[in-house]
Amino acid sequence: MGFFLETLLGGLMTGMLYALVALGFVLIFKASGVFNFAQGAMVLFAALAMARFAEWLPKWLGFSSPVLANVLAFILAGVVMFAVAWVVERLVLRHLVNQEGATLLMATLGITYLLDGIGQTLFGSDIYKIDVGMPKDPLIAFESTFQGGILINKEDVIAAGIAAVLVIALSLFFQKTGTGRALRAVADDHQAAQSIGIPLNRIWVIVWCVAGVVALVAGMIWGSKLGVQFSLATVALRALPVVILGGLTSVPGAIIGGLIIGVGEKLSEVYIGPLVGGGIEIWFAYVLALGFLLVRPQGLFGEKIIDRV
Amino acid sequence: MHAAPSPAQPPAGTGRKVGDVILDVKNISLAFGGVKALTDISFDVREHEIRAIIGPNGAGKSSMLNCINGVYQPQQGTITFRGKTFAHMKSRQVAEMGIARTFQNLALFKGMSVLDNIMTGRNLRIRSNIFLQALRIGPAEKEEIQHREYVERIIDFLEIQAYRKTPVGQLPYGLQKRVDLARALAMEPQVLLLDEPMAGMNLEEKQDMCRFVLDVNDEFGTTVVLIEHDMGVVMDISDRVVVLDYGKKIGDGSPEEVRANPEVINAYLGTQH
Amino acid sequence: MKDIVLNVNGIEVIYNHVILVLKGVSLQVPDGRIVALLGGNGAGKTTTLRAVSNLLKGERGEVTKGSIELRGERIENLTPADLVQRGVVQVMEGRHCFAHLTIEENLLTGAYTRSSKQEVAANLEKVYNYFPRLKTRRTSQAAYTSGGEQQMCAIGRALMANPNLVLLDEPSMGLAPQIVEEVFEIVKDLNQKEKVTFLLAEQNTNMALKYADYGYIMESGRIVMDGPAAELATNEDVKEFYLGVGGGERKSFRDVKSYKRRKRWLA
Amino acid sequence: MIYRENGQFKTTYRADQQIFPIAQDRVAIALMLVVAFVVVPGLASDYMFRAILIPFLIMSLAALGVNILVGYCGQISLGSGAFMAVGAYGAYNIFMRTGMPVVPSLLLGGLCATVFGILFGLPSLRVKGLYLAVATLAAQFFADWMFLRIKWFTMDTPSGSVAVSNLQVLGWPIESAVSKYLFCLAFVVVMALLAKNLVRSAIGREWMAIRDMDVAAAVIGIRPMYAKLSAFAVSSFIVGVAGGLWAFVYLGAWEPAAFSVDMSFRLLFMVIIGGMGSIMGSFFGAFFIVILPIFLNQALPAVGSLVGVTISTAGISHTEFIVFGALIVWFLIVEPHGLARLWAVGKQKLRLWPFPH
Amino acid sequence: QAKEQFIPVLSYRTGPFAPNGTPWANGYVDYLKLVNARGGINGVKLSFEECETGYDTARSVECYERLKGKNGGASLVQPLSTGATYAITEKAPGDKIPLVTIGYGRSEAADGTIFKWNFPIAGTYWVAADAILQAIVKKEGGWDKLKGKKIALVYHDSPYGKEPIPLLQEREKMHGYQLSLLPVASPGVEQKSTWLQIRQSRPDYVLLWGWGVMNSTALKEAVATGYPREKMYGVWWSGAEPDVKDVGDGAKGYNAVTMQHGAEPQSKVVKDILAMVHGKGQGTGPKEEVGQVLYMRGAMSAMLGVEGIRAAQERFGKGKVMTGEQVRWGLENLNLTQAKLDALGFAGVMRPISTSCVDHMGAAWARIHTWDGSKWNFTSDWLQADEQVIKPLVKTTAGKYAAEKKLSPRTPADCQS
Ligand SMILES: Nc1ncnc2c1ncn2[C@@H]1O[C@H](COP(=O)(O)OP(=O)(O)OP(=O)(O)O)[C@@H](O)[C@H]1O
Ligand SMILES: Nc1ncnc2c1ncn2[C@@H]1O[C@H](COP(=O)(O)OP(=O)(O)OP(=O)(O)O)[C@@H](O)[C@H]1O
Ligand SMILES: [Mg+2]
Ligand SMILES: [Mg+2]
Repeated sequence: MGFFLETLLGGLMTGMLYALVALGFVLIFKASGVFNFAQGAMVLFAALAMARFAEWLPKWLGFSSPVLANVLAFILAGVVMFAVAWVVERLVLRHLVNQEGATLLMATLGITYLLDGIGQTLFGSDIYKIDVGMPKDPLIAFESTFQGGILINKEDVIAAGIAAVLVIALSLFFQKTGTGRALRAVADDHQAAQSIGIPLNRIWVIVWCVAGVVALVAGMIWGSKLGVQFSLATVALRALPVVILGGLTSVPGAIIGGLIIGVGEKLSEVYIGPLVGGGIEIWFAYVLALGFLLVRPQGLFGEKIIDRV
Repeated sequence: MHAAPSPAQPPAGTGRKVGDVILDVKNISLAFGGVKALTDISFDVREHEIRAIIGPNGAGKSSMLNCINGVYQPQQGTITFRGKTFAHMKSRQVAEMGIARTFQNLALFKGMSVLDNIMTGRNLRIRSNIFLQALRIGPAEKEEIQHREYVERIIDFLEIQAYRKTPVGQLPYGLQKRVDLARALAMEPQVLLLDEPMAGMNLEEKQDMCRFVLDVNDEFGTTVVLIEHDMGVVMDISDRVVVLDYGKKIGDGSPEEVRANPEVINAYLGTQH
Repeated sequence: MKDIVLNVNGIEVIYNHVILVLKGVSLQVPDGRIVALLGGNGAGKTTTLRAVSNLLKGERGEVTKGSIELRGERIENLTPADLVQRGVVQVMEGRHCFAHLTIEENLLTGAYTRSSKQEVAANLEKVYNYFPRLKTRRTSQAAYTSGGEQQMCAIGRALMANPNLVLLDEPSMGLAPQIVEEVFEIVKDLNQKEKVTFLLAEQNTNMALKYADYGYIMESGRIVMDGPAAELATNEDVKEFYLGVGGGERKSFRDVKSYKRRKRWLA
Repeated sequence: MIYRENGQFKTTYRADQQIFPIAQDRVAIALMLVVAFVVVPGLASDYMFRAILIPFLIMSLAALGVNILVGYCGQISLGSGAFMAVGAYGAYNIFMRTGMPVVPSLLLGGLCATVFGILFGLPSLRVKGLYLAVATLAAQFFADWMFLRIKWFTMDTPSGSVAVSNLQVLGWPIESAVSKYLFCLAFVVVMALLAKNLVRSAIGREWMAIRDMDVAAAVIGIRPMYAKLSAFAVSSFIVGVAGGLWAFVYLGAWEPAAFSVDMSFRLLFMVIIGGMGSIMGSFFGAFFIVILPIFLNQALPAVGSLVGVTISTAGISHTEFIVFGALIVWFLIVEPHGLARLWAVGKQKLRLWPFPH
Repeated sequence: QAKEQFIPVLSYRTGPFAPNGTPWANGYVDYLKLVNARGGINGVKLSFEECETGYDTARSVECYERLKGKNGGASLVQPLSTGATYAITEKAPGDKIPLVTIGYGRSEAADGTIFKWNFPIAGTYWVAADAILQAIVKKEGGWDKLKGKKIALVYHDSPYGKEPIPLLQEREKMHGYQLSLLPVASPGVEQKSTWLQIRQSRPDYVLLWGWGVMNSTALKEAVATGYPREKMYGVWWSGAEPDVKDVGDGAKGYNAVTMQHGAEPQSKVVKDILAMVHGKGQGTGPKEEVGQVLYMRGAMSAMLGVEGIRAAQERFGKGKVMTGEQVRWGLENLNLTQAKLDALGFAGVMRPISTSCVDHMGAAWARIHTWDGSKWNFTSDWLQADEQVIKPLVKTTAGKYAAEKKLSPRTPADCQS
């Protein structure tokens, strides 16, 4: 029982971390109808920037406080992500107004290559460290109730908290503000949005900025967990079933999807895995998502797919 | 069709003689959540006639066609076609039985050329299997050519020869409507459902379109169900008219009767006509 | 003539780098007037409007020659959003409502450029007044409304921006006759009371000439005729080909036969 | 010769329905075939064959298969890697266990992929668009896992990596670079021809109709189930055969990672950048995604030394990434519908030449 | 022109495995430069060209094809990737290029009678696994103590990760421990469930068979679940600086088996490289990295290849450029005595090695080193993998490969050529 709870909890935490990455996908999709293949690359790029700035800034400016270094690095990395957003809009999106999803997806692939190339050139391709003072040691709770207690990963708890805050804030933003509504309009029909005066350029810069910041937060948390190196980008692939399960257009969906996928994959690996030789969690996550889709083809909270004649 | 030559020829022109009831819609109700699109609608369509459905926007005209087509499944009521009664229809079955339609908002296959779009209308009649098609030998090729000939006649008839190979997405709206009609005609339907075929056309083009509809009706005896907002057209070419309003039927009869019906005037026509 | 709001000067438009659609179109829209752009399918009306509102780019079209001026200012390089800021709004052909947004959200998005809350609320009320049907369907997603309802939504959405020049592309398409009349009444209303200028592409020549002050007739990418609406309405060709009243009586659609007619201006 | 079709009047529909109705096209294709079958084998180097042409041909074939599903039928698939894997391992098992000759082994391997494809295509009846991508990704990860974990498929090799050798067709060994090239080329040409026939036949129109507007397609009597599953079947067959070729002819020995999700993504990208719904586009796409990076990798140092800088190996790779990414974006901006469309527009311009419009 | 011996360098300095691939490549290239600085092999200078593979098999094959014929033909190739090794194994015999895989690749390739062109010199994964078990046995105090013990293998879910399994299972049968297998999907960024399982079953030892990010993630998860690092043993691809660097103190006590060498900042060869290569401003990577574990692996790999060429020259003519076939002979008749090693600067770094036609591995020695929070220290004596166990395993597996490919083992006569 204790172990079950532990697995469950572990799954929930992992799920929240996935949700953080999933959020980036949802944001951009919801606001421009673009499936942003570059999300993983953005996470990596942001994390690289932050890790390296935290390393370089004390040297450049001659101070030694790690807190200050981290804060400054975060801000600077944020600025870098803003710059990325601006450049992406200027050089790519602006020229692809009103194009189909596949074309835009492809464009984000181009962006992925650019970010990978530029990121590694600027920041190096070694393994780097983000140390924002996340606690690494485990917390054993309920030792009296269960034998061996329940292990809780403090780092994960904090990360999950941050993810939850972000998600709530962004959901409110989308549902309650005029800009949120405009973003949804853009996703539906670029041209009509333009025709009523929604400045696509500005909107896109905003969204990519927000997505950049989300990527930065995700990069910071995942980076402090895993170390900052190229494979960080692959967490995007783990977050994909989350996005889909929650619904491509739903911010809260990212969280719920994350929790379901997180729990599902951990439980399956721990309880079914040993029977079949293990290593099933990835495909299990996808199959789980697929199972939900068969019931609700637009994901749990996604907007209904409209086809009318 | 101006004396089109023979093989794979549609049933010979029978002239216009309104026959028995071919399509009978009984007590259809359809709701989407709270919205009642159709409430207890009944009407019938006779063979070879031109039957118009009119009514204000959102009255449920398109929804009615969608029910007949199997796109929507009415909660209540039955549809009888050629003596067979259905609670709801399946799209494929409907097509096989010979009901074709055009769409209000254009539902052409945007990525395909005009010719290919119309050719899809012939797909029901393709007999050769996937392997023959891959090899394109013998029967498959012959079949393809036969259907092509048929389609070409429709193209001639609707006067869209010049656009044969153009992707439909690039055509102006009015021509797209024509292609939509062509695709439906390619199915050699017995009943043709037309959803606002003349929207977005100027007078001349409307006249052309009317001529097409009348010719189809005359020469092949195709039964036509027509939704249209242009009262001139409706009054001139239809035999009988159903009037819907807010999902309810408020009138049914000859154009003259309907035009005189005060409820219809009030709900739809306004004072102008 | 009064001040010219919009001056289109000999523009050429090419789609996809190869398809030449407009072959030198010039037209003027005077302030506070209603100008109608008439012509058959594929004449290039929509393209002209797109060129003005700068929506060509998304269709991979571009203006290759000529100039477009709004109150004397060249606007070829402005974004559509800039134009809305300057009060120019286009109602696109074929509705283009935001499918996933409700009718009311659609309308509110139309007021994106308006910041005053009261103004937006008043505008919303105004649109609901013009189109009561929209009010009853306000909470339904636009994709699930009927064709006509979507058309009203699109027009209403444009009005939410408080425009001073509206480019209307086939407003009457798919609307019931009663509503068509209402729409034109609204146009007249706005024009007279709020001094909104209209450039209107229409197939319904009858209506258009009845309400417009001036008309242009397009055929395959060129303006072939223009003049005050009243004059056009009495022109024999226009009467025959666009109004269907050539030779006195209105012809029945049943009787029109398929002889090939030839328009005199094409000669 | 100038590219014009003036004076070429079609008097029969048969003539108008040829694969290449324009005479110049026919000549060009015939020339290309001659070049591919006769000239290239005489000219190209071993490296050209083994590292460029063979992978290019095989990936073109795979991209063509994916194009049928994604480009023609509109079903987004990220499981192509899995279909390739099933084709490869299927062919491997048949080849090793039954001792069947190579060609039927590969075709049967393709058939295995067909079955697998249909199975994972079933969700497409309900799930659409990007959401469908997840179903196909499930296939991808499941196949990865299956070939790692189920020993039977790998004939109990301890590491799970397998190899084939002694390939021959009717006694001719497929060992030399040229023979491997011709072997692949034959497959590609035949399959491309069959695929082209399919897409311009009734079934192809059904796929496109489903892609463009499935409700309308249903109304004119197209069965979505048949259309979608047949697209999955045909596509995964071709992709499976390509997988077999990739494993047998190009790699020789392989592990499941050879058909990882990366491969799926790359194939999808080939289709999009090449041109969705275009057979020719598949070749362009494969060229772009397979060959361009290799070319950049070799050209950049040369360019660097021209301007007098030597770039480190890592630097070259990074630059390769940047240039490649920039090229993708640039091509999309020039022509969002892919290289095939760019090609078509180019041809159209040529047709009008010397007039601009 | 023809006086240069060409060595292609397949490396990866970008992508997910760059942190591990880069130091290896730097060591490899630096050593080749050192050989040239020392005057080449009996006067024959080495030339080399790098090709980036990104650790991708298809790209590796392309690099192989691109470089194999350049500059008079490749002498030998070392791809540093198990996937590429498998693919090139099928091509090398045809191209007559020896495939040298120092510490990776297929374990059964040690059998030179069947794998004529493969050279897993100085140790295969079976050696590594056996050495780890021996280290554990030393700690426990005898093989019999293993009975009933639980050993978990956390491995990269790929042929590479699966390589040690046959040996571990063989030993399991012999000694009665319980082996549990825990695969981690590539690249290994998410291992929570693996470590939850470890926390539940509390194995006595955890063997780690990872590469790249998987290693550091495993260590971090071990920290997070409180599994003692002292009880973790990594393969030699899981025991270098990049694997522990960002775990820092958390990795203290973690052990890994070494390919003989560890981090060797004090060795002569490192000093030579610093003086003769870096000192001349021709160093490939940063100075600090010279002498680190993966750097040394690269240097040692290069050295073994170069010595193969040297051995070939001794038979086929000193001062001449060797063909691939000749190099193959050299690699097969390598006899690195202590004296030779000392002269090369590898004193203390490794033990003598001698290969033969039958035995392409030449040595089965290893040591354990342990991370102390800032550097790797040797914590065991030399361990030798048990021939009795490995030999039969090699024989049967290689035999099976031969049967599948319809190869007949080389005859003694063939061995002479
Ligand atoms: N995106 C496009 N790409 C290529 N050609 C186009 C495109 N849009 C329009 N065209 C072509 O431009 C010409 C003019 O089209 P336009 O839509 O402007 O006509 P219109 O007068 O508005 O017609 P309608 O009354 O049918 O709406 C047509 O021949 C059409 O085929
Ligand atoms: N799929 C659906 N979901 C929800 N409501 C729907 C759906 N389809 C139609 N409706 C509603 O049903 C009503 C009738 O719609 P319908 O399209 O049949 O009208 P119509 O008579 O064709 O109008 P128009 O002349 O404007 O085309 C409308 O109010 C519409 O909003
Ligand atoms: Mg309707
Ligand atoms: Mg138009």
